Amino acid sequence: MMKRLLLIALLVLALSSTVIAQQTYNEAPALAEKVAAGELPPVEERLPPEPLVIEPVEQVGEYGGTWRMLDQNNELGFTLMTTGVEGFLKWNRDASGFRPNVLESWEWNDDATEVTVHFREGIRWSDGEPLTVDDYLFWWNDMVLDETVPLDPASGTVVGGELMTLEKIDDYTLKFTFAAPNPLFLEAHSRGPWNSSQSLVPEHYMRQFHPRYNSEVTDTTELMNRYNTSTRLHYPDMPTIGPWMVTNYVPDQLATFTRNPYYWKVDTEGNQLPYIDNIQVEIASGPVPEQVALKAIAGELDMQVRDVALQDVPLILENAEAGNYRVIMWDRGDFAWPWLMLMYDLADDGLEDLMYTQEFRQALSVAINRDRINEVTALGLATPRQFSMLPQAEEFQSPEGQALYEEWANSYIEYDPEQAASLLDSIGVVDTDGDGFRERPDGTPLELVVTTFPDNPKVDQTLELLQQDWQAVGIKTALNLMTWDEYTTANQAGEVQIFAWPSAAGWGLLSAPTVWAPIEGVQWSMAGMNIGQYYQTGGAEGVPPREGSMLERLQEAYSRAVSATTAEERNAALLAAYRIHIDEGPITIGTIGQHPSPVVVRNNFRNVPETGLVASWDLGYPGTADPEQFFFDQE
Amino acid sequence: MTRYIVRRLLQFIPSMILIAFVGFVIMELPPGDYVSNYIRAQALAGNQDMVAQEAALRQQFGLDQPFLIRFANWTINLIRGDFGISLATRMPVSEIIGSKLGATVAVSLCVFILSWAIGIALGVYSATHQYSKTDNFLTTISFIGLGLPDFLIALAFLVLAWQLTGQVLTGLQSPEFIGKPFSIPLLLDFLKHLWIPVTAVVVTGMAWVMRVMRGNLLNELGKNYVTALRAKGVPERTVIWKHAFRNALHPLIGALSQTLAFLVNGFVITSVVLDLPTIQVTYLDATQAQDLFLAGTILTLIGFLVLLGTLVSDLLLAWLDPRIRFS
Amino acid sequence: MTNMLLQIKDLRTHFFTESGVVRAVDGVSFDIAPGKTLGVVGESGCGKSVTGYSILQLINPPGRIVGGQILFEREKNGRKEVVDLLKYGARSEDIRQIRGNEIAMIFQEPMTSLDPLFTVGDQLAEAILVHQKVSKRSALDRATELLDKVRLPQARELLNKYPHQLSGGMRQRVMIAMALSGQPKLLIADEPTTALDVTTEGQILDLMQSLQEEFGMAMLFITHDLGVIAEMAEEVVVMYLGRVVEKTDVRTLFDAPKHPYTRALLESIPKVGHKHDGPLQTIEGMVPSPFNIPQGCPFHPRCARFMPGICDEAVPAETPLERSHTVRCYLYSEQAEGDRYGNPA
Amino acid sequence: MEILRKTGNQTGARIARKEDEAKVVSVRRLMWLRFKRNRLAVIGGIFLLLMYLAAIFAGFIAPNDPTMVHSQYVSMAPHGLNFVDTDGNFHLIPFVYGVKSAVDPATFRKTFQIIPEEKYPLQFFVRGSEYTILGIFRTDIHLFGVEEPGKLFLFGTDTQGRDIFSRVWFGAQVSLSVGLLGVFLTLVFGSIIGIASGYIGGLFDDIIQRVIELLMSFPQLPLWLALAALVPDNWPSDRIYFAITIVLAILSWGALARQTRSMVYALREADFVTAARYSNCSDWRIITRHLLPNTMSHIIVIATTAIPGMILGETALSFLGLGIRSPLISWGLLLTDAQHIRVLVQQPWILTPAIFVIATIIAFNFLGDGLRDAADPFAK
Repeated sequence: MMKRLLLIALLVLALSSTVIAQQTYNEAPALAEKVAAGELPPVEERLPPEPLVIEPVEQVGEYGGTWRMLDQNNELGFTLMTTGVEGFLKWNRDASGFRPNVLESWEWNDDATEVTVHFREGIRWSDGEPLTVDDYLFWWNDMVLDETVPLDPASGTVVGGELMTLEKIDDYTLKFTFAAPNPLFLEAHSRGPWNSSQSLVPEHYMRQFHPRYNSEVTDTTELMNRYNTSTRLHYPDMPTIGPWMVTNYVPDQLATFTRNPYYWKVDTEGNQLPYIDNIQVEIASGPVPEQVALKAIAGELDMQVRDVALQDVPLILENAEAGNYRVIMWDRGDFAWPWLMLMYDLADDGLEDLMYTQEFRQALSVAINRDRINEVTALGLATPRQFSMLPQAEEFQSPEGQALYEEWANSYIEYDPEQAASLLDSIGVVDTDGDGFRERPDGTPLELVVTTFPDNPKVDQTLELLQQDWQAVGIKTALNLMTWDEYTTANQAGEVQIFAWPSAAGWGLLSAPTVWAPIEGVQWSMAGMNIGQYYQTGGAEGVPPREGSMLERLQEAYSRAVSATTAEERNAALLAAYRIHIDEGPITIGTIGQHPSPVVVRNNFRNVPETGLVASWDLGYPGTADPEQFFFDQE
Repeated sequence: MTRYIVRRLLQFIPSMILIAFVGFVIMELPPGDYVSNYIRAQALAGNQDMVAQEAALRQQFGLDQPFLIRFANWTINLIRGDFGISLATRMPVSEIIGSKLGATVAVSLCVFILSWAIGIALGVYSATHQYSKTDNFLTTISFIGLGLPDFLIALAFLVLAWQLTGQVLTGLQSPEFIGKPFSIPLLLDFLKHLWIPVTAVVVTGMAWVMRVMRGNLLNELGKNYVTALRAKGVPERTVIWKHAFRNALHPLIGALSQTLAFLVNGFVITSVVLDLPTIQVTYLDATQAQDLFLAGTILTLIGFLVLLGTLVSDLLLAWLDPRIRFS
Repeated sequence: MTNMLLQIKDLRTHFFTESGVVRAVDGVSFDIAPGKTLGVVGESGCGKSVTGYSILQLINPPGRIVGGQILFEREKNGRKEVVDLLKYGARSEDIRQIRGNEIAMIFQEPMTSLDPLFTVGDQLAEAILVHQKVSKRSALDRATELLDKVRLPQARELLNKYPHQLSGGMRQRVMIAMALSGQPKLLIADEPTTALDVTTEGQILDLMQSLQEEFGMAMLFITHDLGVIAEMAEEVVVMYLGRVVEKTDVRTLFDAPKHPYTRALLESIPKVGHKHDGPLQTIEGMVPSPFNIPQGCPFHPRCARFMPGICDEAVPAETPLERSHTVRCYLYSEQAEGDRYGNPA
Repeated sequence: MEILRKTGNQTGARIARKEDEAKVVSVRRLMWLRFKRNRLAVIGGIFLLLMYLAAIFAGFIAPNDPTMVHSQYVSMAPHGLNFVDTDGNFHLIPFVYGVKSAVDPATFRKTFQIIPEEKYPLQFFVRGSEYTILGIFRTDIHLFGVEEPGKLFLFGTDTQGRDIFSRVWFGAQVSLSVGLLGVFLTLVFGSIIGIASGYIGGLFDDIIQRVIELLMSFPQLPLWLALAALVPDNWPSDRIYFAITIVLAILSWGALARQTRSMVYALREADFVTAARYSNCSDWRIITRHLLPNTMSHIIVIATTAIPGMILGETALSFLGLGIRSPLISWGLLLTDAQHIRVLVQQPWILTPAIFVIATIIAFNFLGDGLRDAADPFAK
């Protein structure tokens, strides 16, 4: 009885405390003043009935302060990653999975072809207008489907060659229907500052720029400028659902932001977020990392996530005390920088044969002195590793997943020029004419050309070392630079032998799966665009991988993984696919990866998590780390 | 006179169109265009959807049209006063150039005035005190100034200023003053930033002016009329400043044509290194990103200024020298 | 000597170049009486022009007047006094007031002696204004008068002309007009007609003579042309390598030259009306390098009457002959002056 | 005596002129004498001569292969020769200590510590990496070096662990020759076009003049930038080298062409050209035999004064990443590291190449000044 009473009492207490929490919210002093002056409705009316509660990383914060940071150019990409990552879902802070965000809940049908999603009720744009499914439908109907608007359907919205269909159930409920199973749609549609973060546009505002709704508008330039992520932040009048909104933008110099009074998230004590009042973004031109370094050591940055050069870490760390900041080592989350993409559809058949020869690939891999690359290009702080997905990915979280990861990441990376030589000898790649370089098995000269994009000094340095390494085992190696267009054309023509893709990242099925299986005809498809194109078009275009080859099996394995409707099934399929990379590996070659990514954080700038993955913008850091709960400890 | 100026101005037009054309061709020659650069950057950052927009984007910017049509359209609009938009920021080029002009002119004018004033003063002093200790010292300094790349000086100043004051003086304003209306603290803040680029560029610019001034003045001072003036009992100050100096100005005025262009496009690297919000950096970025209309307009503007500078220097020379005026 | 306008005593002007000292003028002495014309003659490089420039201290570095006196009789506050011009600094106000005012100078190359950027009127007016406190207007009026005086027609219009619009003769007239502007006591004329053609030369010389009478000024006439000397000068000084070798009146110079150098000079000019057999006489050899002046009499390497062991030992002293005629030659006296630099032994 | 002319005193000048006439010496010898007297110009000339020699024999002077990456010695401060060891003993032959590197765990900064027991005495004419001189002689003898595994990094190493001292000399090969080659191209273009334009005259002259005017109304640096951006990234390094040289030369020939043209105009009426024409000399012969030699001294002066501009131009372009690219080495490329704040603050020795750039520019200016003075009669 006593027990029961106690339980009831506790229950009542708990209930009443939630009720109280729901009814009274705190807000920033500046907003309270505006409320008092009648310029803003009270905080309870601005927040949704059930605001999203954000658990602070360290502690409940306090209001105030201006966050100073630097962005690399007028596209304000870094800034958008801070203020504009508000999609349907959001990555967990450690990127282990997704959590609800704009969507409060959703239901899939059994074969993963239909999903009904429920928008969080009461979210308001920063001008006070409510966010409804109509805002999303505006994007779909009036932008994507409108022929006059130069916008193609986003990835994931076309399945089996057919566009998804949308059905509005009510203001907050929407039903997606796909032609084939699309179980990862919501996750895939919630990556980074694009996808649903970009698609959720304020209809009431956007209409004035749409020719269909405003006869004075003749073209879609203005509309697109407000839609595109690279220009969106240039418009202070454009409403947002992010924690901060633009107040001023001076090209090449500065962008300033202030808190969104209608932001729809609170902390565990009912304080409306964000804590920080303003963001001040200086726009750099010229060599950004230099300015970051200089501003950092002078203590003029409160938190800087990107463009902190690894080489500057000693300098920045040595001045940390004087500058009153600390350096948190986040992870770039790259699997290779650079990544050596071997191409398997080559105009040069002899070379294609060699590429398909596992010993040749193994020789190339073990001939690379990865430690030296690490020392010279990354202060020894990166990890020498084979091409493999990141350890944080969901499929690696099981014991067998971890074991597989270890095996994969460490396969064929031991620097062993002698082994490389004997491997090459074993397949008949030997120096027959005595010029110091090996010939192909048929006796014709062998010269590998490694191509990359210009202006990435780290890649250039790496390739120069790589060239020395490969020449040392007798493989004549040339380096080549190509622009994007040249690369695309050459790749399709089978004229790129090995491409050194700069910093590469991928995430199982969610982010760029084509890096581990040739399934898309895109520039970053492993094995070559044509082979990916073949899979993507169901064999209509492109070039098939050789029959029975590991590439073909990778494509099959990918097919199994995407059609899996449960996580267990999917993870198992992924691990099976990765196994091919080990057994037949390396299929595509990694160098060094998982570079630490220094984050400069002012000492009193709190609630910054210890981990983050910044290389792929798909992961949306620091937006994923919930910058709205960052705060200045005023002491 | 007016007719002469008008005629000269009219002659500018074909030259400028030619300059703009060459400028366009140069930017057209490298493989790819703005869109492909943009798409690459987006792809490398992981924005895969953007890659699918390539054709649409090109269409939006009119880059899908043949080169000559694009150039013709741009030229016609240019004559109408419409410089087009910057592909990178989608803002009107005129707005971008307008927003940069203030800072550019402020820095350049300071550089110009100081380097010429100091250079001329030191040059005159050096020439009138030839072989003195000061002359030798100044000569040495000027040679070093000529040899030092200004961006190195700027960088050294920047780091020095940080080590001494703990402040980083990149740009021309502290962020809290950017875009704010004029005030005394804003001016002080501006001056605090201004000295680094100005000093760095003045050191090298001044050296040149000084060398030219010294050489010419020495040359003039050796001429007969100077002795004749002295023999007339004309005070030395008058001999130097009214007579020899004015005669020695020739080559400096001749250099004005390039100077005017220098005002908008000198010290590019210093601007880059110091992150100055000047048109130099805009031009460099625009060239590298193949931001066609922006770069084309700036190049045309610079070409115009060179032509204008030539005209001004011709007029000045004619005003200064009766031999030119009467021939 | 009484009542001399200008007395030059042991003037030494040296040029200190990186390759050595050039003793351009090395112990020159002579006098000029008021209203008289003294001609200075010699080959180019003998130091005659440097002497002229030294009087007004118009020597530029690396040249420097290292010794001697230039005594000038000037009227100050109605009293006559003799001043040593070398006591005044080259940039001093005193010397400036004398320049162009009490002692004026005209130059060899009229083409370049005017500032090309200013009108004739400006430059004339400037000459007046630096010495007289008058308005620009009256200075211009005075300039017109002066131009009339030098017989330039249409003086008014000329005032607005630029130097490049005038011929050489006209410019030299302008220079003369400018020199006259201060009504100088002494006019130093440094080869004023050398650059002009023969007709113009005659006109200018005539003009100078008549103006000399009109203004009653003395003249130091520097030239290498003995014909001009004959026409213009009363007294003559012959210079060779920075030294005066002979000093006499013009009559004696032509009738009875004493120094072998003077004789050689006279023989080298064609004489109008005289018939010549064979080529013109030239002086043998070349003028020695000024860095390397021969020991003894500097002329001895070229001298037809060179006496070995005498002439190449020491510099001969200045020997007075009859009247005001002096000569430096061992043919006339065995007295030596000192070592080869003329320093007392 | 020649100095007098410079001082400009009219009298002095006259004395000098008469002197010149009096002395029977060739104009060339006179210029040489006059040049010799300008001490700074002579010093500049000698310095440059040494630099060019050093560039030619870069492989011999450099103890290390300039592209060799010593990954254990990344960003190591100059590691000098010692005469006195840690125990205070004097060694007649200097030596270097062995060095071991470690990483400071707190700042990740590489630290280097000498190993007192390991001494590597300096040796002369040692065998090391292979190199060629002027692409002809292949050898592996270096002027000096130390025995492996000792390392001799006189100027320290760069951020990739390469020997800066060796790189300076190999960089000199490119940077110094870019100036020379660029000016040579300028000269060939400029003087041929200028002389032809002045000599032929007429419509040809008109067209050339308009072209030059247009060229000169282009601002220099922007056009350099634009043109340099045109050079394809994937060209082999030797082609990039020539392309950059041409870019540097392309804007400067106009001015030279103008100057030579006006001189030819003056000379065209000169007696000896008229004489040549009457004696039925071909135009080409007149140009090459008569006009060219007479404008030569002037052209040489212009060339000398143009070289520093080219060297600075190369530096600027490379600094912006638009010029010489790795694996070629140039001073500009070496200076790209100078834009890093960390280099200025923590690794100032990486800036050593800047000293060579500055000294070379100054030397060229001295030399150009001296030559201009020496060739005075033609400079007006």
